[in-house]
Amino acid sequence: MSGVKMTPELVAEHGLTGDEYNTVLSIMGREPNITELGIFSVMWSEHCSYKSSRFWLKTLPTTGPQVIQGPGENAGVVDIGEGQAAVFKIESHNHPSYIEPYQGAATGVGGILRDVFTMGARPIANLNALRFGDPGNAKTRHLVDGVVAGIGGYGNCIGVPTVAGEVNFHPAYNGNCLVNAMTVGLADSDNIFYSKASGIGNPVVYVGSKTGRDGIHGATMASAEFSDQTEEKRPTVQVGDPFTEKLLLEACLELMSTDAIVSIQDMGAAGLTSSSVEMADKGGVGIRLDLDKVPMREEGMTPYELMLSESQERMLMVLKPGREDEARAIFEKWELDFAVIGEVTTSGNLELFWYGETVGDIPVKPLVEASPMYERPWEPTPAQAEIDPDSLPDAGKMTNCLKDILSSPDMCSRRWIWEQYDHLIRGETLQIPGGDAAVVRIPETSKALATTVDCTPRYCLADPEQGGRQAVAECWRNMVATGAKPLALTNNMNFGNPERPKIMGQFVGAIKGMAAAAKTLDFPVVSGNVSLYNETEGKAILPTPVIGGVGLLKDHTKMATLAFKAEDETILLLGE
Amino acid sequence: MKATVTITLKSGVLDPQGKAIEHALGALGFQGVNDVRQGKVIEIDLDAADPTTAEALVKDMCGKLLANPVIEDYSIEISA
Amino acid sequence: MKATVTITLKSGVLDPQGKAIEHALGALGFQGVNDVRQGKVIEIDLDAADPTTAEALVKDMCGKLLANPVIEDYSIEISA
Amino acid sequence: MRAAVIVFPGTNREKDIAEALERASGKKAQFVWHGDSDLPDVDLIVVPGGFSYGDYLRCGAMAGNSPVMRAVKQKADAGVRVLGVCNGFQILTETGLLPGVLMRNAQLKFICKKATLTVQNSDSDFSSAYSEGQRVVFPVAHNEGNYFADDATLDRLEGEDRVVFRYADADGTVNKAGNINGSQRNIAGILNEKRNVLGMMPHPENATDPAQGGTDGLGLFKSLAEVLQ
Ligand SMILES: Nc1ncnc2c1ncn2[C@@H]1O[C@H](COP(=O)(O)OP(=O)(O)O)[C@@H](O)[C@H]1O
Repeated sequence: MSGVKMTPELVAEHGLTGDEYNTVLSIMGREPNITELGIFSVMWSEHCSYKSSRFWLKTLPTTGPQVIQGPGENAGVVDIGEGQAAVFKIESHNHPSYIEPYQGAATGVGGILRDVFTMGARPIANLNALRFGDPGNAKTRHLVDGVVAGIGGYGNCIGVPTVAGEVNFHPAYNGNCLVNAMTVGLADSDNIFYSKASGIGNPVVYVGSKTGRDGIHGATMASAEFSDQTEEKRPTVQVGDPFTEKLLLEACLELMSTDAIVSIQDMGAAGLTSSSVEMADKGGVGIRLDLDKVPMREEGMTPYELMLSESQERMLMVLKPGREDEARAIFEKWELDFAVIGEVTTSGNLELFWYGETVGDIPVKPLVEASPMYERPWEPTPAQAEIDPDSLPDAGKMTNCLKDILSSPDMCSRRWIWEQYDHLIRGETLQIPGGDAAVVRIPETSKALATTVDCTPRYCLADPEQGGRQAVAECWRNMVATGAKPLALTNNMNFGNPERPKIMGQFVGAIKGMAAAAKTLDFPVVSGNVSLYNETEGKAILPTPVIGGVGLLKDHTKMATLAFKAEDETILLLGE
Repeated sequence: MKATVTITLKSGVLDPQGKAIEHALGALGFQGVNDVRQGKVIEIDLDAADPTTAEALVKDMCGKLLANPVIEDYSIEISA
Repeated sequence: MKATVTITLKSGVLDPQGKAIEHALGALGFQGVNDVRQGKVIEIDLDAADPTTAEALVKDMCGKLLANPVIEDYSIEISA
Repeated sequence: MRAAVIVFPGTNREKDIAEALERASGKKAQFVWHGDSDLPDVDLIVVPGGFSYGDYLRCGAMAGNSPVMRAVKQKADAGVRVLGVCNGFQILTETGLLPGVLMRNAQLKFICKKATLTVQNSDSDFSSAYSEGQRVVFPVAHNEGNYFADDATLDRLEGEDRVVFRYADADGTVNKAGNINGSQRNIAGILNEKRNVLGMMPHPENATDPAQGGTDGLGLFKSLAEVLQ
């Protein structure tokens, strides 16, 4: 391995530019080896470093008296009173879902669930926001079928109700569907878990499934534009195992009810690399990993593969000293792998060993801090000409228009989809899909949470700023319509190639609109995800900034519902 | 003509079902089981002039519908 | 030793998955497909003194876990 | 009523059923982890819904052949009441406590919705609070709920009055339109010969609280609480 020669081609294959590679050289003071190159590549990918979006994300309002944890952790946390907190985030799994719809969508759900229960929360609701191409295409039908089955397959099995979502169709998504999954969890506000590693000499522990050669380079794939060769290249897509994740969920929550954990981080995209680097960076410490101790699924795996694997259903933890046996007993009861694979050090470096031999040594702080941030050039989206109503073709009779609207793929009933999701499990679902926002009761209290995901991409295309605003406002209204007070939002920014000023302009516009609306409504952003390069052969998707919201009903018996209740009641129209 | 298509997960791809079966066999007291993988078998009764035509046809079906090359391998057997 | 267990639905038991595949093949323009049935294949890598012992062992596994006799038939193949 | 709820790896509706039992009887049920050696001395054993062992291989196959289910079988033979819901029903058929098998839904999709059923038979410890022919609404949430058995078995089930619930249309008529998953003769729930074991696909436990949009399921748990007080 150490013998692999660094060449410009190899560097380019790892998605690093010449400038970026020069920074690597200056950080390392030498040529990196292949494992180290892989780590830089993953950490500096768009997916992990947010290099195109970070500058703009900083402009979002993220604070408020209700916010316990804003962006920067696995999920956002808001106070919901009586010592309880709601923990939530949204995440995209767009590219994998296009290649293998069932598994791509399933592992998307698995990933966001882990983000939430890593924080100490029990997941109580799942949501999903989906965008597909022309419904007339056979490919679209195949994707819809697979994605819906995958979301249901994972959520139903793990036992978290899928209570809300949205679906749109547009030819702009023909070559690039969007699968955004959101999870809401419930935690005690004094028992939230963070990723900051601390305590020199504390054991670093690996739990969950074994590591295989899954999705090596998935994180870089999520940051690269699709071409017609992508389907040829057939990158490995991970297979989800919701059964193991259910065990992992229960085992983690069981261990979290003791005080043995110092910090914990899920291994999502970029697995062991991003989890160990983030934990070390947040704690300002070093981490030593003995990679030969990682539970492996296959023979002959290399340090490079172990650091880059995206195998699912895994977690990394730092435990308090001497608590290993107690933790091991819990994970073994749940029939999961448990291995002490390293320790927290003073070195400030990520030190990797393979049977005692050093196979990687990277200073953590520069690896994180020197990660590229680009203020990419952008062009504002030109204002659309106003449409003259007389220029429109005669739509004919009102009733025909109504029929057209009701039967259009974007407006018709979504029952076919949500009946494939178990939306009732846990017995707390007070408003099922089909209404404004879903409402889920908090056990043993009079409280309930309202939650919804919203975006109207065609508005965002016409005017990204208004579209961003509108998405926030719609999300807010949907919750208010149930009687909830909106607390905070999470967002999933799905856009095309940010290296094109036009696309970057859409992104900037949407952020501006979102920020303005969130500020005005006192509706801060506590978590989110950015998915760029959603293009096929130079054709971008519609700008799609999906907003997920969570609101609180203090007394669920006062909840409002959609349906007209009785004859002769007055109908009021509110608003402008 | 009868075609039997056997579809298995590519080696290296996680097979949660196989693992679970392996585990359950162990729990039932079966020893010496080193590995279990689960796949699908699809039997197709079809009209075709000869085995070669049948095989080509079924191969096309695999590429278009029956298997996903990203995670699955397949093999085809034709019998009369 | 490697055992391949093929589990199929008993004839007479309705196979909606097979029917759905048949239908989808038709929709893709494949002609002459008379019938499709879907089953499972389970590959077991196991230690056994000889093929006969292996077969007996796997038969026992089928009886105890792998197949449900109410609706399924199975066949076993042993290879080295 | 002393009730035990068995929890397998992958079980996920144990909370729902325990709450329903408490709502009907005022008593808390006890959770029993599948690996625990002894079953507690109880009047009712519940095998709840979920995805035991991920539903891998066949739903309920691995749990059905597990040591704890052998113990449950012994208890059932000794007359203890056993209720299996959804995955629990699948497990009971795999264990051999109930005849038949639950196959993949005819439409090949997971289905979660409120289903209308008719109570075929109120002459059991599980259904005495209902009246015969009563129309009830219970949610269903399953992928493999399509009940299958050979004709002789079906005839016997009917002849011995062992079908407790059938799927029906919204008006409570047992017909093809109301058969949500393709089950033979619209069967949604059946008893064993000794009538102390009930397996059913729908989830009465998710219809036991007005906030869940209905309380039709309460009757089942009240029936049990009544005989087992
Ligand atoms: N659009 C956004 N708005 C606000 N916060 C964001 C956004 N995108 C990402 N974040 C935050 O950046 C951090 C890293 O996100 P991500 O890489 O998706 O996490 P992970 O890898 O753990 O899934 C998270 O704290 C997330 O909430």
